[in-house]
Amino acid sequence: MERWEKRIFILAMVFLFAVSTFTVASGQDTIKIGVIGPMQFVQGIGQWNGATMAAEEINAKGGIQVGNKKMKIQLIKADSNEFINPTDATNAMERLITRDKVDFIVGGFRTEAVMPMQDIAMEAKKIFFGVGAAHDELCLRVAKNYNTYKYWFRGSPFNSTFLVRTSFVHLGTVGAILKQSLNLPKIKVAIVAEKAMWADPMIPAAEAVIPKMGMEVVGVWRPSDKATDVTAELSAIQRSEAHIIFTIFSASVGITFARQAGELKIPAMQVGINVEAQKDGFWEATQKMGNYVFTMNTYARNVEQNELTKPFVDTYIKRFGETPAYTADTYAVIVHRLAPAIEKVGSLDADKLVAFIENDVSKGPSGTVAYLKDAEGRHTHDQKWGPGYLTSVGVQWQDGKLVGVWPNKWKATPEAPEITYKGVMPVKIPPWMIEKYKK
Amino acid sequence: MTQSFLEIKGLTKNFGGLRAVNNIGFSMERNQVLGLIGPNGAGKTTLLRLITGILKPDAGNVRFMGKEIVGRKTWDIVNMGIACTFQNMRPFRRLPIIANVMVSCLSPRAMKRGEWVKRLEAKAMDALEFAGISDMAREKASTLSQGDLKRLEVARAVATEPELLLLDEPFGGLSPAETDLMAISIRRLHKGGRFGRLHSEGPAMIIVEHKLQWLMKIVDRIIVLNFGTIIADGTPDEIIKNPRVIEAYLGQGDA
Amino acid sequence: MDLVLNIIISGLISGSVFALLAIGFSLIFGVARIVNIAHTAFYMVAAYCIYFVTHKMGSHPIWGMVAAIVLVTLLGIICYKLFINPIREHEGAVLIATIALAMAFQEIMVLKFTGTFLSVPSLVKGYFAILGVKVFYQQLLTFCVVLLVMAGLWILLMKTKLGLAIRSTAQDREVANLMGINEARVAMLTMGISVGLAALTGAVVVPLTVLEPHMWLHPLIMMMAVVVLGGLGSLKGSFLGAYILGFAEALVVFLAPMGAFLKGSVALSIMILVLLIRPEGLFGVSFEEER
Amino acid sequence: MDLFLFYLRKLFTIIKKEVFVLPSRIVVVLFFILLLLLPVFTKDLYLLRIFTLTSIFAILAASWDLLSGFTGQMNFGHALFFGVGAYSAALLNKYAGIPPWGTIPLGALGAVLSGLIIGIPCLRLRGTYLALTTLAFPIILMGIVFALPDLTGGELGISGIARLAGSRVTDYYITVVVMLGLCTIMWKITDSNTGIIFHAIREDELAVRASGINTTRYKLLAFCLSGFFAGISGGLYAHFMRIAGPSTLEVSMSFQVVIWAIFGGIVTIYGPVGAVFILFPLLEFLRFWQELRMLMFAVVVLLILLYMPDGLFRWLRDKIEKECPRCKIRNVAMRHTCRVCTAQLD
Repeated sequence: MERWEKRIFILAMVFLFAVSTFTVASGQDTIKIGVIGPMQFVQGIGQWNGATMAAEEINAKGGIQVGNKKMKIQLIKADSNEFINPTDATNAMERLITRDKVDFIVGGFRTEAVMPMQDIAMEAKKIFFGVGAAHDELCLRVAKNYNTYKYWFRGSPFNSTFLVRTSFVHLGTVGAILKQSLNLPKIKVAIVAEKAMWADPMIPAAEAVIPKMGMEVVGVWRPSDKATDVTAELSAIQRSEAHIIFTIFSASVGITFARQAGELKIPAMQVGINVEAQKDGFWEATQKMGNYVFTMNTYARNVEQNELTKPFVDTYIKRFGETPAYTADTYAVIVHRLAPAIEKVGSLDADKLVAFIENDVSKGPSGTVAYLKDAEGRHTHDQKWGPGYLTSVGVQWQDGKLVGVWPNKWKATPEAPEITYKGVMPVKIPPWMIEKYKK
Repeated sequence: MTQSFLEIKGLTKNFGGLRAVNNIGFSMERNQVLGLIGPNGAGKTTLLRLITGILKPDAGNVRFMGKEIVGRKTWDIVNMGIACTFQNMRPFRRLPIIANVMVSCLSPRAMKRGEWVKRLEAKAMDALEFAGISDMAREKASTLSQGDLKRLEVARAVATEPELLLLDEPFGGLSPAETDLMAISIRRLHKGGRFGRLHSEGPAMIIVEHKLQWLMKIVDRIIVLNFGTIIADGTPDEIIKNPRVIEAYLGQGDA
Repeated sequence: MDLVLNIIISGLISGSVFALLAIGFSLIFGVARIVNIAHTAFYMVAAYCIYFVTHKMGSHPIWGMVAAIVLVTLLGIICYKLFINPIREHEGAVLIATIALAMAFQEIMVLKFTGTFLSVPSLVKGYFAILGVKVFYQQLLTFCVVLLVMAGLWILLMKTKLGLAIRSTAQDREVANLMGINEARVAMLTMGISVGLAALTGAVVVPLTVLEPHMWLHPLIMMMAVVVLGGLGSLKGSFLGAYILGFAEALVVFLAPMGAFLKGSVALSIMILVLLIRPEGLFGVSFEEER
Repeated sequence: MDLFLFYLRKLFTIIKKEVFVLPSRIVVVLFFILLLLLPVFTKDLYLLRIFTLTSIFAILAASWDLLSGFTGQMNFGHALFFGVGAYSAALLNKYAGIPPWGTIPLGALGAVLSGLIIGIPCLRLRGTYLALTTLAFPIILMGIVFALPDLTGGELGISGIARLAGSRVTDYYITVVVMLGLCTIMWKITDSNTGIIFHAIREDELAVRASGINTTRYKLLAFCLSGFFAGISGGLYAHFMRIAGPSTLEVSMSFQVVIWAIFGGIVTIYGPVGAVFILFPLLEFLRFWQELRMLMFAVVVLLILLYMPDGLFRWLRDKIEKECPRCKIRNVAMRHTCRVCTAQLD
């Protein structure tokens, strides 16, 4: 009995070894795109879904015209496991490049893992579109050392500086609405930011900007990004009598916070960034307590940044049953940036493509993408933000639906044209808040 | 003023509410072999542990060769020349026997004294030889019998070349024949001299033991403890006749 | 004033959660000397079990709780029989077996439910206010369950035959064996009780928080800190240690809001400070002599 | 020329008499040769990368064994040494501009310092208390890392530090040679007199004290030595990955080390090294089955433990070699008599 088991065990090991060593990819008639990300998490699933949709769409048309030959797209999935083990992520990247011999790479999420992944891709001179990590440093590297890092492009979202700017606009918008409809003399803001690097610079910025917007900061709380109980923070916030809770969340604490705040009926609006609230699952995850949470988002159902948005969002929802998250912008990267660039350049040569893409202006479902240069005129391969380019949208949970509410008659500067995306709705104020302040 | 070799004054130790050692004081000379007897729980083992610094006394002091040793670390005390064995044997079970002894040979005191011995193993072998278990040097300590473990304990203590040796029940669990052998070894050790590359200082000894008939043959002075205090102190012959000792050992009814 | 009240309530509640976990962990350590790293993994499995019953099968949360406790306890006993009992004698092996078990559970949950954040409905919805401090009914429930469990465990340990067997095994395994106690069976039953407690914790705590496959790591660390602080194998110590760390966390959050993320580090530092003074924890057995 | 021939002949004799008599020794020699010659056969960057990382972690696992296996000071926070080594190497490189050959030893000294800092409070703790307390240290350090984002980069870590060497092959040779060297040193340490004391401390600390040994000093020495080697592996890791991030301090990192070491068999040094060389590439080979990869890993560990609770390599060694009951010298399992004392082997 024991011997039998042992034999099976050994056989299995040999089999595993054999399979893994002989599964090396074959011939080059396709364009291979590696999709790397945490494939068992929402972010990675979004990246893979977006890329799948892009590949299906392009292959249905017969592929990409490279010179005089049509080449189909072949996607290769790599689970980077980066939330748990960044070492693993770099190995996955190396495997993509040396074993699977991909031509392009999209994906990456956790900045600590993306940086070494970037190094590997750059060393191999492979174009790497980052879809997921927002940190500025990733693009600053391009400016500092162009020759090495020029193969990196930001795919989505735009960098964290712009994320902050947008969320301040949201804060101002909601503040004005509250002030007007509840007749409040001065809006008080509680800042709640998860303890994470990307949120760190946002706090002094918020503390400086909020008084200038005519509001008052009543306190700053920094729960852990994976906190499972924030009732203590919530009690303290309620004591501070804040009208708006300016949230900066990317991790699970966003759900906990929204759920507990909703259940305790804290009389304040949550505005800001709450990545978890961007997902369709948020409603279920908060047990319907996440009502009235306002967050920045890339896409929203029925909101159209331009004519490309609706077809993309609708097809995506039909195909995968959920609203595309920002990591699903792998679609835009492949279909609207990479494929046209390859067709126009007529080759897969990375250097030629880089030279083309960095000067290209392309329209995608989330807006028009142009790549920036820094103050010294160096390429950063970062995306341009602003009216007419990428702006993102503001969304609010209203009774189980994620509704687009911003930009609604938004002027970036006093002279700028007023912007309203098609399909936005008015912001709603939580009833328990109205009850408390409207007397 | 001649300072005594070991001088104990007012030594006291409490375990919770129990007073295990109560204000004990005595002194002994360099050439003595002292027997420490008393009923179970009289505080004999505790006393030894207080001297070696394994336990810290609540009060009192111990002077060894003119130096205060209370408050020093065990290894310090051992390196000053006090070695001890354990009542419930504590060998390094998964190490070969020779390595058990080598640990002692590696102590600073042993290293200093054996500078001319090039190989530690040789010295360790001699210690084992002295204890009579050299033929099993490469066995694991866990394979030894009770008696051999006792010998190992003695070998380990001897290897530090002590001036004062504290033996806690060296005859415990031994057969009469083994006990005879052990008693002879102890006597021989006390005489001092060379055992191969091992040097015996002819240490003074304090021996805790219940097997009085053998103990009487070795020691030249006996201290009797009961309830943590000294109830008698004298030569073996005096002790045997002392009524308080008989009372403590046999109970009042028989006295 | 209500700041103090706030701190007291938060401290009591997070302390209760730690206490529930720590008692189970302490129990199995005391009886079988098993450092069960997978303890909080069982807590996670229980939480997913409730999710499955309520969301996939659409039953009432109470059925989810019952199913979770029963199934997870069974799972615990099976895992013990299959993977831990055969290698009981090898301490190190047991240790990594439990780590591997925890990893395996985590991966199975990732496969079944992906890494998405999920949640389960609370048993009693809503909140009430004491002196202006809002408290969830579910938190109150947690607190009550802790008291009940403590009382139940006390009765079990002090008044029943099994309790006597458990206590004597905890004192000395070999002697208990000689006295005719089936040590292996006692260990298995204790494992069942311990895992059952983990499942119960999952059942009462998780409705307030978020489910994800890595949710076992943070409570694991806090639980270990509690157990070490209180003294290994001492239920009383675990109970007290849990509340000390619970209050420490609450104090950090309320008095240093910018440093709320440091609450874990502060709690662990407290544990180390206590150990510096009392190396055996608050209620542990003293090592002064020897062990 | 004659002298040369003499030494050659001597070397040959040693190989014949000392190496070829025992399969385990042959395996070790083959392992050395294969590792050193690997880049000659393949220039596959992926493979080289994996073996470079494997070597780095092999040092880490062996250093855990040195502390926890030999001295019995169960350390559940070994990631602390690794992280401190990585972070100090990265900081020194980034802010002081010291090249890798300087930062790695200095980082290791930083780890030694951290070994002292945690070693001193831990002296009074033992067994499970020690294990669970040490688990806390890297977490506390992680709190500090997060609290000082300007210096440590918060959860991003310190990036953009110098490469270990110019090319992947050089990286590979540096790490492999360092790994082989350090592991040999560790093995030598455990084989020395100090090693005997380490062993004895694990068995019974009080008895060691009663033998006149300053156990405090030796325990601290063990912490420092282990910290030093782990710190070197941390520094190598930082310079190879070109980033030192909080993931080096995570609990899973500490657990990983424990898994490697116990899987291979503790108190051996070669066991943990071998285990890393099996488990780390195993995780990579399992990549073809991406979804089940970590699960498979856990199951493999569980199953192997079930059959070989003392560790894989001890089990293997006992299968291919026997100890002579008389002279305690190891023999090939096929022999019927001892190769030295010709006693009957059963």
